[in-house]
Amino acid sequence: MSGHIVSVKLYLGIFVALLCLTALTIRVAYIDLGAFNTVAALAIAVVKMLLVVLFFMHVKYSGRLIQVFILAGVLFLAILVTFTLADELTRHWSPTPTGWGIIVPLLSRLF
Amino acid sequence: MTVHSAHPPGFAHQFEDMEQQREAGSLGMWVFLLTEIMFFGGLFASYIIYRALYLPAFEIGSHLLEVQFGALNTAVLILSSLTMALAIHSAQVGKRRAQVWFLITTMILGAAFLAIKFTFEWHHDYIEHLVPGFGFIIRPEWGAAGQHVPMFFCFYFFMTGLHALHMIIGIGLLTVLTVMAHRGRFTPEYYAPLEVSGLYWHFVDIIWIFLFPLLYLIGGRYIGGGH
Amino acid sequence: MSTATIDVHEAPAGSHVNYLNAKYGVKSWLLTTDHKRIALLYLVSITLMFFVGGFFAVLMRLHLIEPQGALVQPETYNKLFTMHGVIMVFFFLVPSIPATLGNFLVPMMIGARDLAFPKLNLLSWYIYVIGACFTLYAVISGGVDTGWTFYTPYSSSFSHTSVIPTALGVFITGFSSILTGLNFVVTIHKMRAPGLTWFRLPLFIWAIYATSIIFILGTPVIAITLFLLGLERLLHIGIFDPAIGGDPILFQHLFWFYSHPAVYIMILPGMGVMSELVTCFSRKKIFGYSFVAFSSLSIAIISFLVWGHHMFVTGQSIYAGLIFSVLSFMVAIPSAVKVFNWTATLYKGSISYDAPMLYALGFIGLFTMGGLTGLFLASLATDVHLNGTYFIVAHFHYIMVGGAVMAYLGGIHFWWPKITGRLYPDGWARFAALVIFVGFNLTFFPQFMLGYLGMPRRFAVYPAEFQVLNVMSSAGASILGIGYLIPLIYLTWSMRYGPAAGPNPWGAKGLEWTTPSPPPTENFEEIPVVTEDAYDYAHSTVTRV
Amino acid sequence: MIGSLQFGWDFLCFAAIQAPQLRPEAASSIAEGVDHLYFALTFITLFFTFVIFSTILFFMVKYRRRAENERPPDTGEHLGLELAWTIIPTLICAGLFVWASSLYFENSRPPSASTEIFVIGKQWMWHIQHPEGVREINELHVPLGVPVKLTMTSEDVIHDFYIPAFRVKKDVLPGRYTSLWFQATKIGTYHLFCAQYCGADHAEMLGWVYVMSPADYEAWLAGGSTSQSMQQAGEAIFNKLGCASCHLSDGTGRGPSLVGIYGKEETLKSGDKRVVDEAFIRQAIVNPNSVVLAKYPAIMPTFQGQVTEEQVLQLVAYVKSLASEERKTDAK
Repeated sequence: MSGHIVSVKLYLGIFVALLCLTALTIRVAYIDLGAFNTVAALAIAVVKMLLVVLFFMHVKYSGRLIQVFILAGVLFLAILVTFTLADELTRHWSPTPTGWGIIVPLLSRLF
Repeated sequence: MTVHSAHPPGFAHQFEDMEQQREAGSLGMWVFLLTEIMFFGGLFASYIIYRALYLPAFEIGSHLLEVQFGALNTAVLILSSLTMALAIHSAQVGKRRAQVWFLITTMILGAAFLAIKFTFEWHHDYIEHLVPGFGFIIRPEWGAAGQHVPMFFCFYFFMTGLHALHMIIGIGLLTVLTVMAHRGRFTPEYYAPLEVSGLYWHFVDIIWIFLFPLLYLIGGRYIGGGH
Repeated sequence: MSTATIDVHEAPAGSHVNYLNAKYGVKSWLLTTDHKRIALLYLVSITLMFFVGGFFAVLMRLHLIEPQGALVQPETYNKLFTMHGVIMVFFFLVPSIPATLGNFLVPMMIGARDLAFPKLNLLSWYIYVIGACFTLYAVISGGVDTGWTFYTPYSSSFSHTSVIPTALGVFITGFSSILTGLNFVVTIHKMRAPGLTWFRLPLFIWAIYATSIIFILGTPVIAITLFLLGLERLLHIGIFDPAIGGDPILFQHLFWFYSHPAVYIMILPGMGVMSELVTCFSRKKIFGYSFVAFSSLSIAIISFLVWGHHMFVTGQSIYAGLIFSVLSFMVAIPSAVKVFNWTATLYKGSISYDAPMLYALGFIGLFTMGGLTGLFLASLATDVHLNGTYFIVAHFHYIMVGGAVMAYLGGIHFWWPKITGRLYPDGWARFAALVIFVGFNLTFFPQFMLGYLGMPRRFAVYPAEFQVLNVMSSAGASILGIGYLIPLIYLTWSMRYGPAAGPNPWGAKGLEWTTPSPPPTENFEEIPVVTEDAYDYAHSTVTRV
Repeated sequence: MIGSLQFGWDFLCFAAIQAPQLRPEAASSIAEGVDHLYFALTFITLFFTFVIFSTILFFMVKYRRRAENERPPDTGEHLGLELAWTIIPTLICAGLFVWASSLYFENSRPPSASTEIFVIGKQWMWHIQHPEGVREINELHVPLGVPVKLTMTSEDVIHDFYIPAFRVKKDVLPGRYTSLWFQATKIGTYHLFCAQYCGADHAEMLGWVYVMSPADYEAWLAGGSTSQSMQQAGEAIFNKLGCASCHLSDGTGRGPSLVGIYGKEETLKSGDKRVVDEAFIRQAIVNPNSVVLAKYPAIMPTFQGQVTEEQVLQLVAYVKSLASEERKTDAK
């Protein structure tokens, strides 16, 4: 993986792309997209992260093992966020149905 | 005792060959970066939760930060990532002087990032009484959401502070590397320490890539604000 | 019972150059990068912490003999159970098997000369010692009384005891287990001997690999949580402070996100040791190798999804409670699969009752009880009644003391000839196993009853009707305390006077048994090439030698 | 064999000493259901422990090592067995989960017509307030057979209101309301514990729950209520703090009319709908910005720090009383 030598031209190209994306994310922030502002900002950040990871950190040329490890890290962070958020946001849901007929309406409410 | 065949310098006895040692080194650093992801992850998760609970207060707090310094810092860090990558590249092709210069530039850019962060942003916030625990004043014009604005600034200082701490560790690492590079320690066959520190530096840059939009650009900066 | 025939064709232990006598002097031990010596450094420091924590436990049980408390003031009792919890969990159980047996055996079992990063391994031990010093300083400087869970807002703004030194100690020691986990993952991935594919690895390596995954993904989260707790205590402002809208439940979420996988850090290596012991002493290949191996991994992964069952009664949302309850039931399945597979391994075997095997059988019995009582706490309705009572104390002691400590002792006895080159007195070892089993049951079985009757945990004084059960539990605790002292005595005795052990006193399979005992510093003359499957007793000619 | 002897001896000596006390008193409507689930789980635990123990004993005796050079044959893998002991425990767990969760769901929803009692946990004591104005410390008098709903909050750290005989328990959190309900089915006196560690005298934070027949309860209530009811106290604070200036009863004020608002489902500015319960009212008083109604501007100042927890409870009781007045007028 590290044996692979990346050309300087590619590095400069990635560098310029990252600067443009930074400018883009600021520019987008000045347009009122309501809730989509956050989605846009995060999407641009993810793209920038992928550029740095794949090219500057040579993950594009390294084996699948490291790629699996990175995905595992992100997945377990997602677990922490989603489960904690699931609790915080649904605390005020009152348990409406009772008795055996509980699981079906419950699942419909969840999905 | 097995006789060591003529291995290049820096070969550790417990490995079979250089290739195994290099792969182990980079896998080890990636596993360490995994722990860093979870370390920052705890903070990011709490941030996301409180942002979901107190969005108006977070928007007020975010608007109090100057975007231009945040943007400048992002550009500085991306440039330092480039110079770090070029330093590794010059080690791969064996240009010693280029290595040293690129490493020094990366360190200067890191120091510039910290200078902008501490003097223009943190000091400015201190004067404006925005540092929770050190004379934070809730301003009446924030309205009802003012009660939770200190929460935003808790996150602002915890996250940027932890990131700055990692920057300082990174700069320390780079000084050691510059000395080693100056002595010509890194050859096209053996440059693992340089490469591993490069991974760490790029990771610190990625953390800032996520910090910048999350802290500075909440709900958009247009005149009307995010309400 | 066949007597172990030891024909000493090998020179007596210690005469040929091995890792113990290769170098002498304190510097050779304190600056060693040999994974075997670091394992012994850990063994000494962990045993010390075990007896410090155990001493607090004995004081607690003596105090609880009388309803109004027989020994100390309530404040002191609160410090006792806190320090017992902190020291036992973070300084004994989490590092116990991975740092001692894991450090010693992982390179030898996979046919490597040392771990991937030996200097990092030594650094991990120093980080552990520095963390331990901070926590022992906290003990001396008046103790801490927040419970090992450090729940805010009590720990952040209401407790006036030395919370910060303890939190700092645990924070630092967390990095020791992170670096150990990192070392193991890289070593197991990159440094296996030629021919040693993943499915020929001993199951102890699978278990240590699964534990390392939890080390890497879980420990940083408690590091950041305790870091935030320290900040909140110092600056009186923080994200858990209800005054500025902070949510103490969020602290519990972040704390249990690590601490539940941490209980699997404690039990998974024990399961790995069990697979080694059961196969060796019934001289049979493990039943369902791939099932046992994958159940280790699935336990490691599902353990990250279940932490909410610690918070069913904290006003957690009912729907989140449902999700956590389903997943908590699911995490019990791989453990059940393992127990069934061990039992099936004994079928048609040739079982010998050496001391390690007694610890193994005790483990299976007690771990089954511990695991099944976990179902009471995974089901929402009964958890409402049992949460925060002695039922929970009994449940996790059955898993940690009945499971992890029994497996730890079984492992220490099984590999003791390899580590020290000496045999311990087998009679005494079997007697100690029996005493520990009896003492343990008498201590913790009555606590299930106490829990169901509703006696809350962490109570310095309790209503009189619970006294009989508490006295039984305290009686059991004294037997257990003596039971743990016996191995300390005869094992240290055996280091000096025990008969020399051959390279393979149990006739076990595995690369570590192909080296002389104690092994040379670089483990193998030539890196072995592995051709046969793990535990292939049926076709091998290995005998007790 | 050691294990089973040990268990036997353990059980015998325990049963001998404590024969009557094997099971805590069941004094609430849900206690029977929880106990049935508990006994089912106990049976499963003992059954599986016994199965595994006896199998191991049998194998240990039958296949003990008779000669040193024995080479037992390899018994290989058996997929059917593996699937069996994976699927069967999964089914058992699924069954237990559905049983436990539906029981938990039923127990978590208080019947609508339950009497309200307010509880404030403070470091090492329980303040209990009945709407009629009676205040108690570490004691709770409840009528027999009437569902009782407790609305609880804490003034400092996390406590936990636990009555073993009723099989109910709920954490009491600072800065939030948590609620718990039960319906007593047996007259008597029962323990009240704090089940979440809360400091030095956590073990002293005990109390007693007195279940009385409805007649005795009324008599006790009448005798005890010297001070004004919570409702009147709430009204006094409502006027003193100037809430009436915005929240006019005819709805023409800058704030919403509070008459009949309790129990209604309101849509917030953020779009989601929430039922106005005690927690909603408390949040509106302490952190108004998080529960701004759709049609009203976010101008209500926060009263955090100006009102104690007790006064907030009184305001909640007053706002709820507005609702019942309106329903009374409809009923006429």
